[in-house]
Amino acid sequence: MTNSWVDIRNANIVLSMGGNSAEAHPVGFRWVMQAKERSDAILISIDPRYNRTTAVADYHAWIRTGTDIAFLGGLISYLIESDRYNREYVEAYTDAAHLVREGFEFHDGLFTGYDEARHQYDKATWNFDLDEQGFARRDETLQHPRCVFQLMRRHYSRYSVEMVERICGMPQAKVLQLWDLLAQSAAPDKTMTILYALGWTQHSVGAQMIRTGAMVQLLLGNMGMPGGGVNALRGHSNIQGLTDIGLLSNLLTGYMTLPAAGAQDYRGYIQEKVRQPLLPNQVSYWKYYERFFVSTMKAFYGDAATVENDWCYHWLPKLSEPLYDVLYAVNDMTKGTMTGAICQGFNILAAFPNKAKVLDGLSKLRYLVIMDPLANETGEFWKNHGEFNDVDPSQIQTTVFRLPTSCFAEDDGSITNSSRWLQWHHRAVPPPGEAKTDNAILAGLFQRLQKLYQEEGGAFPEPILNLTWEYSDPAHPAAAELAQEYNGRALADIEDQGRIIRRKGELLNDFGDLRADGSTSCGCWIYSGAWTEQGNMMDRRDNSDPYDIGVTLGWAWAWPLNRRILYNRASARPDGTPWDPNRALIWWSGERWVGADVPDYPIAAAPEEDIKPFILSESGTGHFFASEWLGEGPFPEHYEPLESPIPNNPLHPQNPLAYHNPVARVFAEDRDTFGTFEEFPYAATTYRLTEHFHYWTTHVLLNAIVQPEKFVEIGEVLAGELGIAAGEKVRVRSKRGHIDAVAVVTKRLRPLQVDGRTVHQVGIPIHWGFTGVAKKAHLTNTLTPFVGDGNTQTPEFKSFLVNVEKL
Amino acid sequence: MRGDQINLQNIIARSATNEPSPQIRSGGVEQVTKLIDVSVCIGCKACQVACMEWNDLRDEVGECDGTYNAPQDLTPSSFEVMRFSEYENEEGDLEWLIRKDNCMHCAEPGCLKACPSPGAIVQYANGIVDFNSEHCIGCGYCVAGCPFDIPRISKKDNKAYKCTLCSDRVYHGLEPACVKSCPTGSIQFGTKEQMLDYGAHRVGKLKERGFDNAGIYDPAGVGGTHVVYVLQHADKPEIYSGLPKDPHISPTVELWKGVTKPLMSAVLGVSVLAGFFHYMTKGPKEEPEDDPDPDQAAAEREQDRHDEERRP
Amino acid sequence: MSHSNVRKGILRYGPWARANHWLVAICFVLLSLSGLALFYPAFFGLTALFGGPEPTRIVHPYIGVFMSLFFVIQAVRFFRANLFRRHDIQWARQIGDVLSNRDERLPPVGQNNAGQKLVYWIFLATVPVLLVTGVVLWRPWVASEMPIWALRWAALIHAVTAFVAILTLIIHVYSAIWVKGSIRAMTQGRVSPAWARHHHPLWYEEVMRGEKRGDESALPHSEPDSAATQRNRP
Amino acid sequence: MSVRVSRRQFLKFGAAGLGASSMAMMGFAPDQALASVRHFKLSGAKVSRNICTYCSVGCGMLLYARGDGAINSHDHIFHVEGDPDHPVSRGSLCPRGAGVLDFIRSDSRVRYPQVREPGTDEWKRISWDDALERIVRMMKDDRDRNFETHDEEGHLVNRWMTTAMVAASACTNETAYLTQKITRALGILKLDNQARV
Repeated sequence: MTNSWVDIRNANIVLSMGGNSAEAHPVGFRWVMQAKERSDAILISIDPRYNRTTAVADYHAWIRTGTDIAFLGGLISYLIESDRYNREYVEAYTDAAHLVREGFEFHDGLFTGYDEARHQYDKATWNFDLDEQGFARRDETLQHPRCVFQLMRRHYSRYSVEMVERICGMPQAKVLQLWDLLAQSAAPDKTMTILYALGWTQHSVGAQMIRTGAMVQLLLGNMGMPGGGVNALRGHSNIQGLTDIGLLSNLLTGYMTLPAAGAQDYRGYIQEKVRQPLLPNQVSYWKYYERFFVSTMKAFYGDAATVENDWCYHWLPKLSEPLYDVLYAVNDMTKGTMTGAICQGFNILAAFPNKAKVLDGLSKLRYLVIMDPLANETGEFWKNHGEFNDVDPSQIQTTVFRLPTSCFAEDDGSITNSSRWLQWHHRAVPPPGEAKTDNAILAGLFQRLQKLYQEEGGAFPEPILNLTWEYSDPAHPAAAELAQEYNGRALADIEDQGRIIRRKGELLNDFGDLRADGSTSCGCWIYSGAWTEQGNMMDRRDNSDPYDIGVTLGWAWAWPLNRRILYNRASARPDGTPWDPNRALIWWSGERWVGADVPDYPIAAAPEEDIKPFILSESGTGHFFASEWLGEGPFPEHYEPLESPIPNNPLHPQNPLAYHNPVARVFAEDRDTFGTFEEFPYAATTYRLTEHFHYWTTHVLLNAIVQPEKFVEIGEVLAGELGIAAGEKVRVRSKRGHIDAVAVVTKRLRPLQVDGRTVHQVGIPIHWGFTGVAKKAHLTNTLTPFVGDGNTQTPEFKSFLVNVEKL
Repeated sequence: MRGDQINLQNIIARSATNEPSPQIRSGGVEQVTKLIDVSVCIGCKACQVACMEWNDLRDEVGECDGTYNAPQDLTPSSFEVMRFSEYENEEGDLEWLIRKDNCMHCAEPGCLKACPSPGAIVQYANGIVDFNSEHCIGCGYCVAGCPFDIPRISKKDNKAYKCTLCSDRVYHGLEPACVKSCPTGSIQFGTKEQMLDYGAHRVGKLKERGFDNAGIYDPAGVGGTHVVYVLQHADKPEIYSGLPKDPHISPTVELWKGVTKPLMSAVLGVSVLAGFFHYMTKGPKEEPEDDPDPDQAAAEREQDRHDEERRP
Repeated sequence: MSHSNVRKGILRYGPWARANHWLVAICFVLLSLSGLALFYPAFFGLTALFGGPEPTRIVHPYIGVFMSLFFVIQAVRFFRANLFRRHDIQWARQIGDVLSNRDERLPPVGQNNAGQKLVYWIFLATVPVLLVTGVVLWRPWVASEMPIWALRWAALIHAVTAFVAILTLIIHVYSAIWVKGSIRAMTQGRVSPAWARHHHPLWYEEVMRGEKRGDESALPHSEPDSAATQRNRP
Repeated sequence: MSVRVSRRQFLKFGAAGLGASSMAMMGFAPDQALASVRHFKLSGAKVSRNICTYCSVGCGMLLYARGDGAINSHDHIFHVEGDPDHPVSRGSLCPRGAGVLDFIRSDSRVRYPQVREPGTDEWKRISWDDALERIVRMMKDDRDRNFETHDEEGHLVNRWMTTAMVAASACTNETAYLTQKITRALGILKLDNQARV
């Protein structure tokens, strides 16, 4: 989230799209209801289903799954053409005025540089037109044909209301009504917040859907505003934290990236990562990349990391692919090129698409280690659970270890919520039986490995032998010790303008203290400040909100630097006065920035200095033009889901290459696992229910009671055609398999008119499996397609094709 | 602190008790009320789970009946359930009306009126109507008495159960479990006065948003309730999964537990008295003297012999 | 009183009739007690007789069913003796004389007078109603399957009917106490001829004429003339 | 009046003396009424603050445990409710959070290390030492056999591609950090988390 849960109450318009906030985050949703209550905000729900959010929405529309870019692209065009955007904001705070390099074009659904064989783009031309000093050229009038604003305008001019109706299946009148409502937040004293979740993420064009939302917010001047922002509600309790700490194939901590195989030289790697400003006197905070990197390597390898050995740069594994995500790993497993896997609290059999393929992959492993509090499906993939998991154990040669872990109630530590708050929690009781904390298990494994490498030697033992391990109980690193390690320490006295600001051994105050010379150690730079000399900032409990704007700086700690609303400089006009006096967040006092939040900005930089608010980006501006950051192109374009209920992309009916996302990742092995709409006529989407959490709560009696059995949602019209009555059993098939479930026949799903055809949508909750206390069921992911988004490789759980038959 | 309210002095009504309970100290006691704002409810069932968790109830793991209702109805182990109904309004727009169904804690409780076991059902001065399972005899009269079809008789122990409005929490100055858990603030708790004020405010807001018939559901037929609803369509409560439009204690029950009780008892008493006094005034019908006539006597003896012979 | 020359008196109720009557009577009393206990708070204490409130609730319907069975037998047994005759109407008209003990003015009646017959018919009417409504209300067996409106009506009807029945019972019992010699009839079975002649002249004469045995009407299926044939042996 | 009459009636039916006892029955002591309020189950419980383990709203939780931490006392959680001080949740919980007690105490909680041997159909209980020794041996054998120091183009890559690790979305940042350290030290690149699902 760019903003925070409580901040939602400051919005005038709440757009719930690509998510079902009431269903998935009921307590966070309280602040939507507060917005309605306090400031008479309107809630708009746009979803394939009339869902729990819609139940309390003021306006709603059915939309075909996977077509959000069309709706939002049309909105962008509508806002520009009807001149209903925040012009002052766009000029001052965005890249609208930047000129784009000659040669960049968009033609019949593809941007310049597409390589059909590799399904990749050569992004050379996707960049700004730079002047001699390497600064981007701008046309402040926004009139230049090559300026981002005009390119964007041209790009989305194709998204007419007629086109949106054809693609989304939303009647024009409804589209125009919603656009008009959304456009109201262009006024400086009106803000709109966008609440989205996996309903945008889990598409082959997921990342671009989210970008389109962000572009709308930039146009309307809602980024950085209280009650504004683009808010990823996020799924799991600490998924924000795991991502911050970089538990992804290509990441180090704090969103630093691991080197690619090509980056054979440390300097080159740093050069590439260090981002110099694209406009004069901008912050471009990534220019300090080396400070973050070196401090992290010092945290990892301590004294072994020296300037001479490039801080152990070459000890880091290097990538030959953009990502080695789970889909990639599973695909390798099925090819038999993998030996083992460690699943730490991750039920991949249930959670990943095409269960049959995941099952096949796991069956080809030599060993599988499960660390989990619960006896989940993945741990028992080898066990025959009748029709729900029909395998022959004698044919599966995988050795499976199941290690019992503690759960949240039995462990200390911090987790990061989607508002980026690091909140500390306290162990209440010991874990059951012989269960241990994850830390103890990881330590147990690592120390034994280390011992073996000391005794026997082995492949490249240096990193293992030199990994820092300064924990008072080496067998059980304490949460407090680890927190202090990622917060960072001074390894020598740190000076700033000649005076010592940190003594050797002291905890760092924030990442401003970091040095690139090895005199600081910091495990995760963005978390620097979480545990300082003042103590554990994550355990603070002051919930006071002195400015009554929903900012509680004394509660826990938020990264970066305890800022609660990112880009909050943009909540004030260029001259430093708030856009909306009733929504003042920070403002220029005359000598510094003051207000309710910690300024996300150089504290003493006067407005005249024209330092732009988005200090992480190279030009300090919000970006309509994504340059080479995303795979599909600088401007989001609508592409059909890999399994689409219509025969072509109405925007480019003639170009088969532009039917689906041209850079979506599909493994050769899976090409024939995709169905067509002739065979599987109905558009399906999967989702969570409020009564359940993924596959955990099927083990929780209380939740099993209030939502006991697997069901699928079918519209009354379709049910009528198929002769299905509510409560009857149905079988849902996709090209990859079938599930059986009870039919919930509802008015809340309606057939949509899409490009001249009637499209029925089927809703399939993901919950219920073959373990636990709820009714046993097939795993929903038996049905879903094995395809990755063009940037994040997120599976397309939200749009695929199925057929439905009555049992 | 509300805890002071619940003692014998503050039980203002007990089932099957003619004598009034001590009332004198109920004067200053707050009338507590739970308000359920249906227009804010997302049907997440947090209240349902919190209720089971707090009250140490675990219902059966049932089945999906083709709706979101689970469990489908109140049970001895489900003091409340959410009832979902898909309603198409006059404009043809779809509304998903979700109602939390539980005991309404009537000011004039039909269950209490019908209950034959003294103290099995009590009404506190704060308005809570509570079942005391210790005294419940499992006759099920409360089921017949309740205008809202709330009480359920357990097959395990043949006792009646229903929502207590968490009288144990309220006793200790806490809000009911469902109220505390409610994520969206659809369930509120306070004095009846506060809740009616808040309800009126909410109704105003709803009218601003075009719900002209929004209103508070606090049915007078049962003397008002200590659980009140805010409805978008207060003119049609029945569309909320059959919320009764004008609930009141059934006339049959009124008759049965009303006038008939004392009347019949009195008549029975009077009839006995009448007998007694008749006996005193008119005296008995004495055994008549035997007839001295010898033939007659002989005939009788003969008759007796006959009888004797015939006796097996 | 002395019956020096009457060793036994006239047999009015045979042993089976008496046993049957008292079975029904005891059940009825228990039902009244337990019923009243659950009906009106003031009577709740009666539940102590049955081992507490819940046992009372449990035992009441079983006694009810038990009683109903024997009541059927009794009803059949006493059926003929309780058919209304012309003279009964006259007797009923003079109820004032009956209550004032001016028996000499009363028209002669048969084995049962109008009052006794009325009692018979009232019980015949109320018991089945009580049985049916009682079953509807029976927990845990039946009531849980019944619609609430049925429970409500059953409860009301059961109460009112029981009231009528108990009232009748009170009159019945009082009459027995009031008319000396009656209790003996139902306890020992026999009445003095004088009693018979005084209270039930027609019946007395029938018996004297040997046309029938005194307790005949208390024997089911007894042929009208069986007594006569039996007496015609040497 | 009806009470008195009714008693006469009992006498008629020979239930003499019942009256007195029945009056006793009808009288009731205050405790009967008080009993209708359930015992307050939180009295004396040990409270710990926590953050909900399910979604990313991060609601505050109060965990109520029996036992005072004495050496002989095996504390266990018997109730969970929302933390009213928490600025986001303000005491409320969703149905998952409200039911988390049954997660903590779920019958599905694994209680001791187990192994499933190749081709078999059952779990076998083993000791922690056996489990960890065996796992580490398999890991090291695989790493030593398949560690890549250079890729096809001869680039120095130092990676271990044949064992994957997926990390827990519910574990703490501290555990996550330890996981990051260890996996990278081992050269694991196939590392992922639930960010996508």
